[in-house]
Amino acid sequence: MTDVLIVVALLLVAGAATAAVLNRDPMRQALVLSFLGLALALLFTFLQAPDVALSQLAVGSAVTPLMILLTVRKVRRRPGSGDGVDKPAGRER
Amino acid sequence: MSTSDGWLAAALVPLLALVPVLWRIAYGSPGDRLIGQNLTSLLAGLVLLLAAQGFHRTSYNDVALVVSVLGPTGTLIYARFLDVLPDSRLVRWTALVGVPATVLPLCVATGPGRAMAKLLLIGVLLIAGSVVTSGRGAREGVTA
Amino acid sequence: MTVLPYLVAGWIFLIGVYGLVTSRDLIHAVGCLAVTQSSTYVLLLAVGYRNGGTAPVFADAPTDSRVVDPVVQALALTDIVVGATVTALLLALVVQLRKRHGTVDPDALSELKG
Amino acid sequence: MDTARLLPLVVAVPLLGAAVLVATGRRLPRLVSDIVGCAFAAATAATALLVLFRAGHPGPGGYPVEWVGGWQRVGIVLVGDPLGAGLAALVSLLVVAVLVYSWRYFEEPPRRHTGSFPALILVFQAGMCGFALTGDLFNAFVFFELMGVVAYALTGFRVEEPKPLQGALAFGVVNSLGAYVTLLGITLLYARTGELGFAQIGRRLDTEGPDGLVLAAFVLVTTGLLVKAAAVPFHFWLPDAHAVAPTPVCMLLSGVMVELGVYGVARVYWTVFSGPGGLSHPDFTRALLVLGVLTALLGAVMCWQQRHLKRLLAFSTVAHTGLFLIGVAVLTPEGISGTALYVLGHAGVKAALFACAGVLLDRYATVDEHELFGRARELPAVGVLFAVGGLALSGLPPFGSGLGKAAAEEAAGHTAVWLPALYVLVSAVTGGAVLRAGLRIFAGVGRRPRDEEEGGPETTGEEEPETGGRLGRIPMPLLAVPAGLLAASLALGVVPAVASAVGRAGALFTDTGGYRRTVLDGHAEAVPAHVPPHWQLTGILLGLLSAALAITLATLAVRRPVHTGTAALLAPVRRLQSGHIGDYVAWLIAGTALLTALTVPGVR
Amino acid sequence: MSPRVRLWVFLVGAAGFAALFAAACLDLPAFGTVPHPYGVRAVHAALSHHTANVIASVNFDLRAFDTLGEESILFSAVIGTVVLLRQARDEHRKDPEPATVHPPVRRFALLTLPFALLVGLYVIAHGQISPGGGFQGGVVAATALHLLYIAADYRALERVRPLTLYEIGEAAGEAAYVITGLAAVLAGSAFLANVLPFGTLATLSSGGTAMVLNAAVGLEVTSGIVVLLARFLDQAVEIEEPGEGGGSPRDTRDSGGNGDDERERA
Repeated sequence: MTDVLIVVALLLVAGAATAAVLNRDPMRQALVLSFLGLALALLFTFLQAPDVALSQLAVGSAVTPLMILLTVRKVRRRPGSGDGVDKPAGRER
Repeated sequence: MSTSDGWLAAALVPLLALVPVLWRIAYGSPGDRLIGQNLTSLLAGLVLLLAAQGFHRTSYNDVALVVSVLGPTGTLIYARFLDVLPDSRLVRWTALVGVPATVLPLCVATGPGRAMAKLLLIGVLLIAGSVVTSGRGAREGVTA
Repeated sequence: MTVLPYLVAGWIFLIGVYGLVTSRDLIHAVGCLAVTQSSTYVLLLAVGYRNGGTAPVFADAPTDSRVVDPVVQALALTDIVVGATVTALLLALVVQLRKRHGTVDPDALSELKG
Repeated sequence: MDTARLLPLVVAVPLLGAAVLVATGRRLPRLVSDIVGCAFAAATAATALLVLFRAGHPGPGGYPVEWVGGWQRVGIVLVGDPLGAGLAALVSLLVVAVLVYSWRYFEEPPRRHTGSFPALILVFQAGMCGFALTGDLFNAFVFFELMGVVAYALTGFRVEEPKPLQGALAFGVVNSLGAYVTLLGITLLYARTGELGFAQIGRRLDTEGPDGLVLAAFVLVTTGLLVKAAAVPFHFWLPDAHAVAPTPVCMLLSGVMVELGVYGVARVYWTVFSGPGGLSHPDFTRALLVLGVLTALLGAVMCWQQRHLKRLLAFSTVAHTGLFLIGVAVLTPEGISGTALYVLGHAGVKAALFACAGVLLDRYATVDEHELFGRARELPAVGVLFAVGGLALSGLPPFGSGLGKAAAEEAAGHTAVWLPALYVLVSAVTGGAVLRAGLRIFAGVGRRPRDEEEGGPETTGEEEPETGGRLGRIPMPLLAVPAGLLAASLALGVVPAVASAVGRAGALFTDTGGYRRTVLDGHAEAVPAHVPPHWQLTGILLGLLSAALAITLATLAVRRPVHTGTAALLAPVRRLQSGHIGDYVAWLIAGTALLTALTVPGVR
Repeated sequence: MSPRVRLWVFLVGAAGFAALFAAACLDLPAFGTVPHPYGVRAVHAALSHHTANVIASVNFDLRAFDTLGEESILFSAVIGTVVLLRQARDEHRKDPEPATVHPPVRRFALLTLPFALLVGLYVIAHGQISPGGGFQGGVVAATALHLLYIAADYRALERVRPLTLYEIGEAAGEAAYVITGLAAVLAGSAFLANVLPFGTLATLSSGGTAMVLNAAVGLEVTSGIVVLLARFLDQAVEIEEPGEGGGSPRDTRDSGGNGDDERERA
């Protein structure tokens, strides 16, 4: 029975990883990444590694996506600067 | 099939339910994705509780405890950044039906003691987290 | 089943690298790097698993139970910390890069050539 | 106290220093935090030198070996063999030089972050020393990442500039990816052997024959190390990062960090894979020789084409790394000891050259060869140092770099007769490029180069000075440090004790069985027969030839500037260096496949 | 390179990599079958030091040197992020607008906050007995603190978060780790040797120095992650670039990067 759980979790992880890569909008990617974090935590629990699962849970499903979200917010805050190129804020050249 | 296999087979149910949730997170609208995120932590909590029992390891419940704390926190943070907190009956009913249906049999199997108190605590946290983060009317509140 | 976990680790690695190669957004690229790294956790823990084994945590298990390999778990823990910190540092660079270049599209970065 | 006990302290002392600086740095005045930083770095250097001395005069148990935490065979082992301890000492001494150099540098440290820069440098020191001393594969990965993380942060230190950020990001992504590839390889080795120590893995591997798993583990582990060593095609990040990092950081990156990658390849091969269960010697030689030759040639060609001074120096590091890889590839004690001496000499010379470039940057706010044309006539002292550095880089006797080059090319000549010619050519071209830039900048010789002669987009040398404003008078440390480094490089070539110690180190390094017995069984080993690097007539003549060639090339280039024809011919090569992270990652994976293809005949 | 060429270079490389990796997998021992000598030795070693959680024992005792490196990576990444995300000379700060929060969300967050902190501490404290430890618990505790950001707004979070203290806490954690190691040397043993009494298996005070190191890591990780997230929040919420509209600049001359100090003094 454990093997079945492991296989399902493995496939879930592989699917989540693929989805995280194919979602090219970082905001969407952050959500998929936190799903990936949880799926990995489940897989690690089935592999009898609760310590690693806890770490992965804390880092993968909370801290990393949060940092990505904050970065996206910083990067997108300027109006009309979705993903295009506009004037750099650096020194004038 | 031994009893431990039974618990693990039960864990398979919420685990498989995560598959459509992944689809929803990856390809849904912002509201859908948030519901998906909410459901993920709820279902993962249930999987972890059932698996801990299936492996006969009460110490694995710590993982579920952390999920029940970080899950709703994550959802609320996302709600803040995506500016949505959709009203989701699906989440509410999954929590209100799924959590007791999982936790109560587990309590029976564990018997009274510290482990049972922890189980009940995790159950309460999962329900409270899911209900608050899927609450009706919360929508206007967090968007500010 | 005998090789599936290893192959899944390989798949995660390659799909993550694919994302890095084709990325049009540096934040997305950093996310892909995190995906790539998760392949190392999967491989590490898969290597240390033993059928019928339980976690080598003897608080609620007899000390003579059959256990999985604790060393790979410790390594994976270290690895996860490394991954989180690298992600933080790279994202900090992306934030500043956006300010100075006005873009997070790797195709539009042209300061260093030749 | 047993000297072996000191081994972990080489890592612990700088870390403690960094923690002290961060905890108190916000309140400390600049001067105090600089002094504290220097004190901790110097204490580490003293410890490392003590270990090195003991490694040179071993007691009954051979060179110092320490199991951290006293966990014999269960924990992590640190090994103070002469080469590893020597590298740790080199790192520490260079860090002291860099901290002294930056004493008057960064005139305006970020407010309320006074201690950050020296603290990061100290952690960098700890990471590099740990990597040089460890005898455990996973521990090596940890220190590999540690030096990486610090280096990314240091490279992007000047956040007000666009270029450093881009360079640091490419550096971070490519190096992290390399580290993950290495970790996959380490995991494969663990799956096979169930061990993590170099010596233990090696012994277990030798109980079975080589197969696909061992080959894959070798390729994966080596890939990450080659990324750090900037071998072709993993090298793209190096010029981008080294050209834009703050000058004191460049001195460390080019001087020792890249070389530690080469050291890692050699160490892992000799201790883990060189036995019957690993990768056969001809296969290893073939793979590394091909990569080394490619790296040396590409580095030299690109180096010659640059006008951004720091980028020019960065490409010369790529070229020299190629030569170091060749020295490792020939798999003889003489190759190792020659290369080790070459690395020592090169570290001093390259750091001195970067230090001179830093002076120019701070005075003129540019390191562009064309823009600086003749402007630095007022700095004759810097000019002399720069010219001496260029000559030493080309392998002029009796510099340490010259002796190292002579010994390494002699060793390489036993493997393939044309390899010495490559050594001469590459060091002449890189030295010539430096001299050309020196002639133009400090002497204003020849015609002022016109910009439109160069085709295509390229990196020019406009930068913000790293000090508060442009420098008026050159502060003492900015001159004393390069002068001291060059003097040290000279001393390496003329003090015979150095050469004999390096020879011994090379012999012990290549003695696989001896290493395993010393680490695991605590046996003292006799030093195998070896020939220490020494001046021979051919070596002296070839060194003089390279220097003469370098001078000729430089003079020719200054007299009659670039032919448009050759520039156009080389344009595709230059375009590969695109600054695009996706490109670099694609090359990294392709490089892994290339390395596989080069080693695959190893499976029997 | 054009995207198409880049993709081809990648595909060729990936094919090679896949072949290599697949070949290696086929030579690997089948999943879940072979015990590793090192793992077996580690279990014995952990039990000999009365540490119930073997993973904690490997991390904080057998391979404590790895963890020293790992904590230094975190330490330097935090310094690096602080330096990289400092307020540049040409930027200014703006007070974020206060947020209005829906009452149930606020109540939930405020109720969960102390509880989540407690969970974090519990996970840290039980590191050598049950799954968890300084790192996991530290991250939970640090994340929990950010519930305040949800419950109220950024200013509320800033008020309870004296960043200077956390930065010192991070350095203190790192220093405590190194000093514990050095103390063993002074006691005449090897660096990071476990020189304290081992206690009784599966109790809070078991494991000797593993317990101390675990606590040091907990301190460092909690403080480090708080500082890390604070820097990103600062950038996302407060720091404005030149030319960025909206809000009134608070102090255009401030160039140090840390608004908390000013606020503390004010």
